[in-house]
Amino acid sequence: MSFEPSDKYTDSALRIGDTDPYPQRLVGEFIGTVVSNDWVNPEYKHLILKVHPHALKAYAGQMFHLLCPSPDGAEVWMRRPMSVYRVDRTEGQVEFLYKTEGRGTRGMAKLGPGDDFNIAGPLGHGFKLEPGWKNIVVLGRGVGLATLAPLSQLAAEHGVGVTAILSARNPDVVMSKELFEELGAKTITVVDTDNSSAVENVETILEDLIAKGKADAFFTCGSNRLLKLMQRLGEKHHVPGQVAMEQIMVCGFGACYVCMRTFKVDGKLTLKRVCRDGPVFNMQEAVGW
Amino acid sequence: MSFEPSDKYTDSALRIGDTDPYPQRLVGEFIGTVVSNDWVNPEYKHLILKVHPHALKAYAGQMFHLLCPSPDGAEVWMRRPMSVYRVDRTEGQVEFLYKTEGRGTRGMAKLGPGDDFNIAGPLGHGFKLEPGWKNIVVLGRGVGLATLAPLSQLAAEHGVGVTAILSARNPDVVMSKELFEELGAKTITVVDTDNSSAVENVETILEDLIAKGKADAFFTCGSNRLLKLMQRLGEKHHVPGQVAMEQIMVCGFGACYVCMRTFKVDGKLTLKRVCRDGPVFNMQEAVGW
Amino acid sequence: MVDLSVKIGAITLQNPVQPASGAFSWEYNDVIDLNRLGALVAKTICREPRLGNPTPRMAETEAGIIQSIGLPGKGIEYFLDHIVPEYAKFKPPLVVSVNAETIEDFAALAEELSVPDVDVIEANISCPTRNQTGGNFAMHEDYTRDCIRAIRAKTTKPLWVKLSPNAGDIVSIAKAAEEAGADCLVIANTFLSLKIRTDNFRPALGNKFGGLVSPALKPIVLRMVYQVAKAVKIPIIGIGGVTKAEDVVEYMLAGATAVGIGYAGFRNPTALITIIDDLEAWCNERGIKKVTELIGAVRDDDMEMDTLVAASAGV
Amino acid sequence: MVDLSVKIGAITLQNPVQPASGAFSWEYNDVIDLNRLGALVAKTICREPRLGNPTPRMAETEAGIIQSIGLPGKGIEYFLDHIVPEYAKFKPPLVVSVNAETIEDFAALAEELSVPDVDVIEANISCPTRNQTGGNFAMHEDYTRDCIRAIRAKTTKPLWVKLSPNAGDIVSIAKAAEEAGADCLVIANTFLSLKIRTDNFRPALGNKFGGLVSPALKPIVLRMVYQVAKAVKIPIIGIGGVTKAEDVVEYMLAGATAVGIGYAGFRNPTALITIIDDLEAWCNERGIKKVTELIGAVRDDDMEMDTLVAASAGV
Ligand SMILES: Cc1cc2nc3c(=O)[nH]c(=O)nc-3n(C[C@H](O)[C@H](O)[C@H](O)COP(=O)(O)OP(=O)(O)OC[C@H]3O[C@@H](n4cnc5c(N)ncnc54)[C@H](O)[C@@H]3O)c2cc1C
Ligand SMILES: Cc1cc2nc3c(=O)[nH]c(=O)nc-3n(C[C@H](O)[C@H](O)[C@H](O)COP(=O)(O)OP(=O)(O)OC[C@H]3O[C@@H](n4cnc5c(N)ncnc54)[C@H](O)[C@@H]3O)c2cc1C
Ligand SMILES: Cc1cc2nc3c(=O)[nH]c(=O)nc-3n(C[C@H](O)[C@H](O)[C@H](O)COP(=O)(O)O)c2cc1C
Ligand SMILES: Cc1cc2nc3c(=O)[nH]c(=O)nc-3n(C[C@H](O)[C@H](O)[C@H](O)COP(=O)(O)O)c2cc1C
Ligand code: FES
Ligand code: FES
Repeated sequence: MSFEPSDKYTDSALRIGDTDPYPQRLVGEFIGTVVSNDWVNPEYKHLILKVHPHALKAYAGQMFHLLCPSPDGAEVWMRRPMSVYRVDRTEGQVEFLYKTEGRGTRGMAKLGPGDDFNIAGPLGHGFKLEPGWKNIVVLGRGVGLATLAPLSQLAAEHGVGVTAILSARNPDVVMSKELFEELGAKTITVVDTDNSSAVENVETILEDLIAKGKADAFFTCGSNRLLKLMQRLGEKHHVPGQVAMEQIMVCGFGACYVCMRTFKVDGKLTLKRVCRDGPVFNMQEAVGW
Repeated sequence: MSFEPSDKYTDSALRIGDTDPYPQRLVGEFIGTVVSNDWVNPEYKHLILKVHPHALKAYAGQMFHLLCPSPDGAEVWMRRPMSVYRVDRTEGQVEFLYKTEGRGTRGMAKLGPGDDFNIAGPLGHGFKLEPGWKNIVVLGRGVGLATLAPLSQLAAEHGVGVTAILSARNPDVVMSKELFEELGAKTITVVDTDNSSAVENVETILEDLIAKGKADAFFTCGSNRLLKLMQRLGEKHHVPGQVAMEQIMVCGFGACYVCMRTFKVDGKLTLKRVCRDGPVFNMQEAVGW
Repeated sequence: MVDLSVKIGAITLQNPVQPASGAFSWEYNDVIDLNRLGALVAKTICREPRLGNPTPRMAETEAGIIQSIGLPGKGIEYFLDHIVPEYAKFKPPLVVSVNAETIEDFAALAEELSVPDVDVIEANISCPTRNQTGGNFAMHEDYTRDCIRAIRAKTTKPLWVKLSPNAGDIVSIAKAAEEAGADCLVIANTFLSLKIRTDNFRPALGNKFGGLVSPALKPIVLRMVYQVAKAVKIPIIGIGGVTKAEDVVEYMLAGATAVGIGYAGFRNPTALITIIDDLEAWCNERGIKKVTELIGAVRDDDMEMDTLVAASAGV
Repeated sequence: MVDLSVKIGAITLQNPVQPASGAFSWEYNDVIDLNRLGALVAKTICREPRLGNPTPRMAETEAGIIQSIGLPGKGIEYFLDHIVPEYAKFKPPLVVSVNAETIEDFAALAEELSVPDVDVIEANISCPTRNQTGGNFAMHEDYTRDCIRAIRAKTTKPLWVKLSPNAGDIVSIAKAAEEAGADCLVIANTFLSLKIRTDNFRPALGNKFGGLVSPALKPIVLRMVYQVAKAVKIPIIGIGGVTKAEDVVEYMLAGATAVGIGYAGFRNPTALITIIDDLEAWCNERGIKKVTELIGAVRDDDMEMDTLVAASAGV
């Protein structure tokens, strides 16, 4: 009889309740338990995961690297990066809002309550609120809103006012509106269907917010068009800004140099690692895509 | 946006209700639906699969080649051969009795009612009852009984009497007794716990059956010790016999020459393909293992 | 309607999908309609009857199998008398794979196999399980040239040459084969491999070494096909890890004219038929009228080579 | 208690598990205790600052990934001033991987890197993404010999040489490296590969070719380690597809003294720690007191070579 070696990939991931043999770690590999994983619209799902308390250090703009289950019997070979959508410290939960795209996210979409889910993180540098900022403007579209959403939480904790401009194809697929409003943010929805999402209209809205003193800083993610707009207005009116970037990743730790993006630093083009130097960057340095 | 090719392995397998584009085929690739998959004892499970009617051509001693699901997230790369345990033509079902061993059978053990299961077959040459045989003796142990069990069905259909000697470690893990008895076979259970399964005792039983004219042919599977015994007695008393053999397989169709076993044909040692020249062979030709 | 036919020299295949040698026999007609295949490819035949290698001949690995069969068979006489007639019942061209220890015997065998019912001679000069160093003549440019030249001199049948992925410089070997008169290159055979059992410290295969077969290897073989296609004029058949229609497309984009399939047919005995059907559907969806449009159609001539520019493009 | 320590020349590793170059940095201390590793292995360093290859630098394949990074880095000065001190904070020996275009520069770089905090120089003569033919010096026996000899002349640090799995005859290349003064062979780097997207007919990587990384490849690399171990006297580090403790055992049985790990650490950032723990448990269960007992302990000397006898044995 043949001896069958342990055929599962090994992991020392922390489960809820585990004592951590390396408590000084900043980043963990965690096996959480799925609480729920529901559709919020035909393309996006919202996953709530109960996790080891160390995972709750995550803050807005940081990401986790997710070991997605298989959608089809064949393995998914690489982790997938995903912004933390919300951290619920009382319930011990982290949440993700994600679009089902390729194999990884389709596998993730199959997770159900009670399932294990292996996530590594929190990784990278998230959004930072500078002292003195009283009102910020958040502008996002599509999946970018998943990344920006926890800014509402961060801002609420710091007593900073938020105006969130949510752009979407149509009113049915606007996301995170409730989450922003629940935490006291003012939201403005712009959609393609009535053309309100056009750059010119968003520009008017932004100019208005700047004029009203509601824009001490800009935050964006998910649309190159909107990034360019904010960069232009930010430069014009000296509004500092932060942008969360995306790139294909392997390690998530800054080691592999796979996740490079181009930035302009001191007038010179250079590469930075999205996973470790970001994913949140100085908005004016971003070259866009 | 990247185009994601169909990421599931293709198959033209026949589902229940499909019309077959190649109806003259002898062997099919089928996607059946699991009806049940229950433990019969701590090591063995019994799987009932509803299948396309073409799969019901299977008879005793033939096998299917099973595409086992993953037990652990990583793929199972090769099919696993398994004897058909029972064919229920009225219900349109084939059944398997299997021992959970390695990754393939452990994956199989995870199947639940309603799941798809891809099987190819029926493959190989099964047991044959010669005209003139009135009473046969079936002797098996362990997983070999899964292979021998449908002989009860075949014999019943041909009005042939069966004495089934079922060998097991202890009375609790004797299998197929009910199935044999249901179809009119006489069963004799021999177990290790009271030493009744010892070769000497089984030999006495066999000699007795021969003497009583109950042994027109011998059938065995699953134990080399018992094979040798039947070969010896068969030679002595001129009782013809058939043995079902096992070997690791790849194709199941006779093409790859992976599943070779040694046989003695006309006094000369030679190799035969278990999948296509067998799995059932002339008992006297088998060299054993 | 898509025209799926491709030409390999004088031979026309009704579609670019064929089985790989050793992973197929006429007995598959039990499960699929062999008349739908691009070609029929027989198991490699040697002159003398051979038992082949000690069992176990297959072991599962992390992602695939290693196998070492050792070219068993009943010898050329039986082959010509009993096996060729079985294949002759079907319409697609019959490709006969051949292997021998010496160049002389290779050529002589090819000659003897050049009977009317045989359409193509495939010289398997790359069986990794015939010796322990990773294959035969296809490991060396000069041996390849000599062997193919000798065969070429003895047969007028189309001559396909199966190369080894274990060779370091497959482009030079491919060029040597072309120069020596090959009509087509079959890329590639299996990767010489080893598995050791950690329970009993023994090699998992009776023959110790075996050839690795796995869809995981497709990117390596695809690279070889791409490199060779840029260097030779004769057609190429890509073999390695094809499991779906998109893989056929990928090999053709890289420069292959057709593909051979082993593993996928083991996994799904009806796979070749599905792949042919899917390939037709794939072409249809994209308005591709002739599958030959795909051959070498990879868009590699306008790649962004500036790293800073590339890293400012979308994901 | 199991003694997990192994010796590679003058260097003692507390256990045979180390990261692979390019798949690791001191930044992993965020997630695992680096002091538990057998060695720390820095990303390959070149003399000048380099941006590396155009993105995308990674694409998933059927079973694994292809990647083409292009050895980006901030150059040797920054490396010595800022990165070596980061590694120096930890106890395990520091292995510094180095690459250069010319033999002269290779040797000069190795010399400059021979500072006290660097314990080992690893000559990465096998990066498949630096040119399009499958690697550098490690594709050729003579280049390997010349390069290693030149480096050997310029440094007294232990010199490890990373070989290429794309070479056809890795045994000769390994022997050349040994002859030229290598203290250890690292087998192997990645497999030169290609993926073409079937949606836009373009190579999936910005650099076109990339190195395939996959647990599926372990049997190929294991075969190379086994063959080389029979041919050289210096220790070998096996790299390729290690994802669990049994893989470490398998490489050691084949003749490796230690292993390097890339992919598994990407998949599970804590994998190296689990593998070390599991390896100890595995040895404990089997009463293995010193892990070095496993080195080369494959039972390959009493294999059944008679096919008829073998095929009458149990499954
Ligand atoms: C820092 C960061 C935060 C992110 N946060 C979220 C989030 O909160 N919600 C969400 O839905 N998505 C988020 N993404 C994008 C997410 O990582 C990708 O959608 C996911 O990896 C796609 O995996 P897949 O297997 O489903 O698709 P694949 O089949 O791998 O690819 C499908 C498409 O997604 C693109 N893609 C693949 N990987 C990435 C990637 N790493 N980044 C961006 N695009 C990619 C591909 O180019 C392709 O167009 C984030 C990405 C990054 C880098
Ligand atoms: C014609 C035939 C009929 C069979 N009928 C049955 C049956 O009805 N019920 C049943 O439980 N089993 C049957 N088997 C055995 C069954 O195929 C194996 O138990 C199964 O393949 C093991 O797969 P695994 O992945 O669970 O184990 P693995 O991890 O692959 O192996 C576990 C053990 O099983 C042995 N094994 C692996 N493959 C085979 C094989 N093809 N044949 C025999 N032993 C093997 C291995 O050597 C090892 O000792 C039959 C085998 C053959 C050839
Ligand atoms: C069991 C088995 C037997 C094989 N026998 C032969 C052979 O006789 N001649 C040959 O040229 N190739 C042989 N091969 C190699 C295949 O033809 C093919 O090159 C290889 O399987 C890779 O293709 P795949 O990835 O589609 O399986 C064999 C492969 C397998 C798996
Ligand atoms: C993203 C990435 C970057 C790599 N960079 C290097 C490198 O800089 N130098 C090197 O010698 N090998 C490099 N390699 C190869 C690895 O060191 C290792 O040989 C390979 O990944 C195989 O091991 P694995 O199967 O455990 O991943 C790299 C591999 C990957 C995946
Ligand atoms: S993903 Fe590895 S450096 Fe960013
Ligand atoms: S399994 Fe292929 S010949 Fe029997």
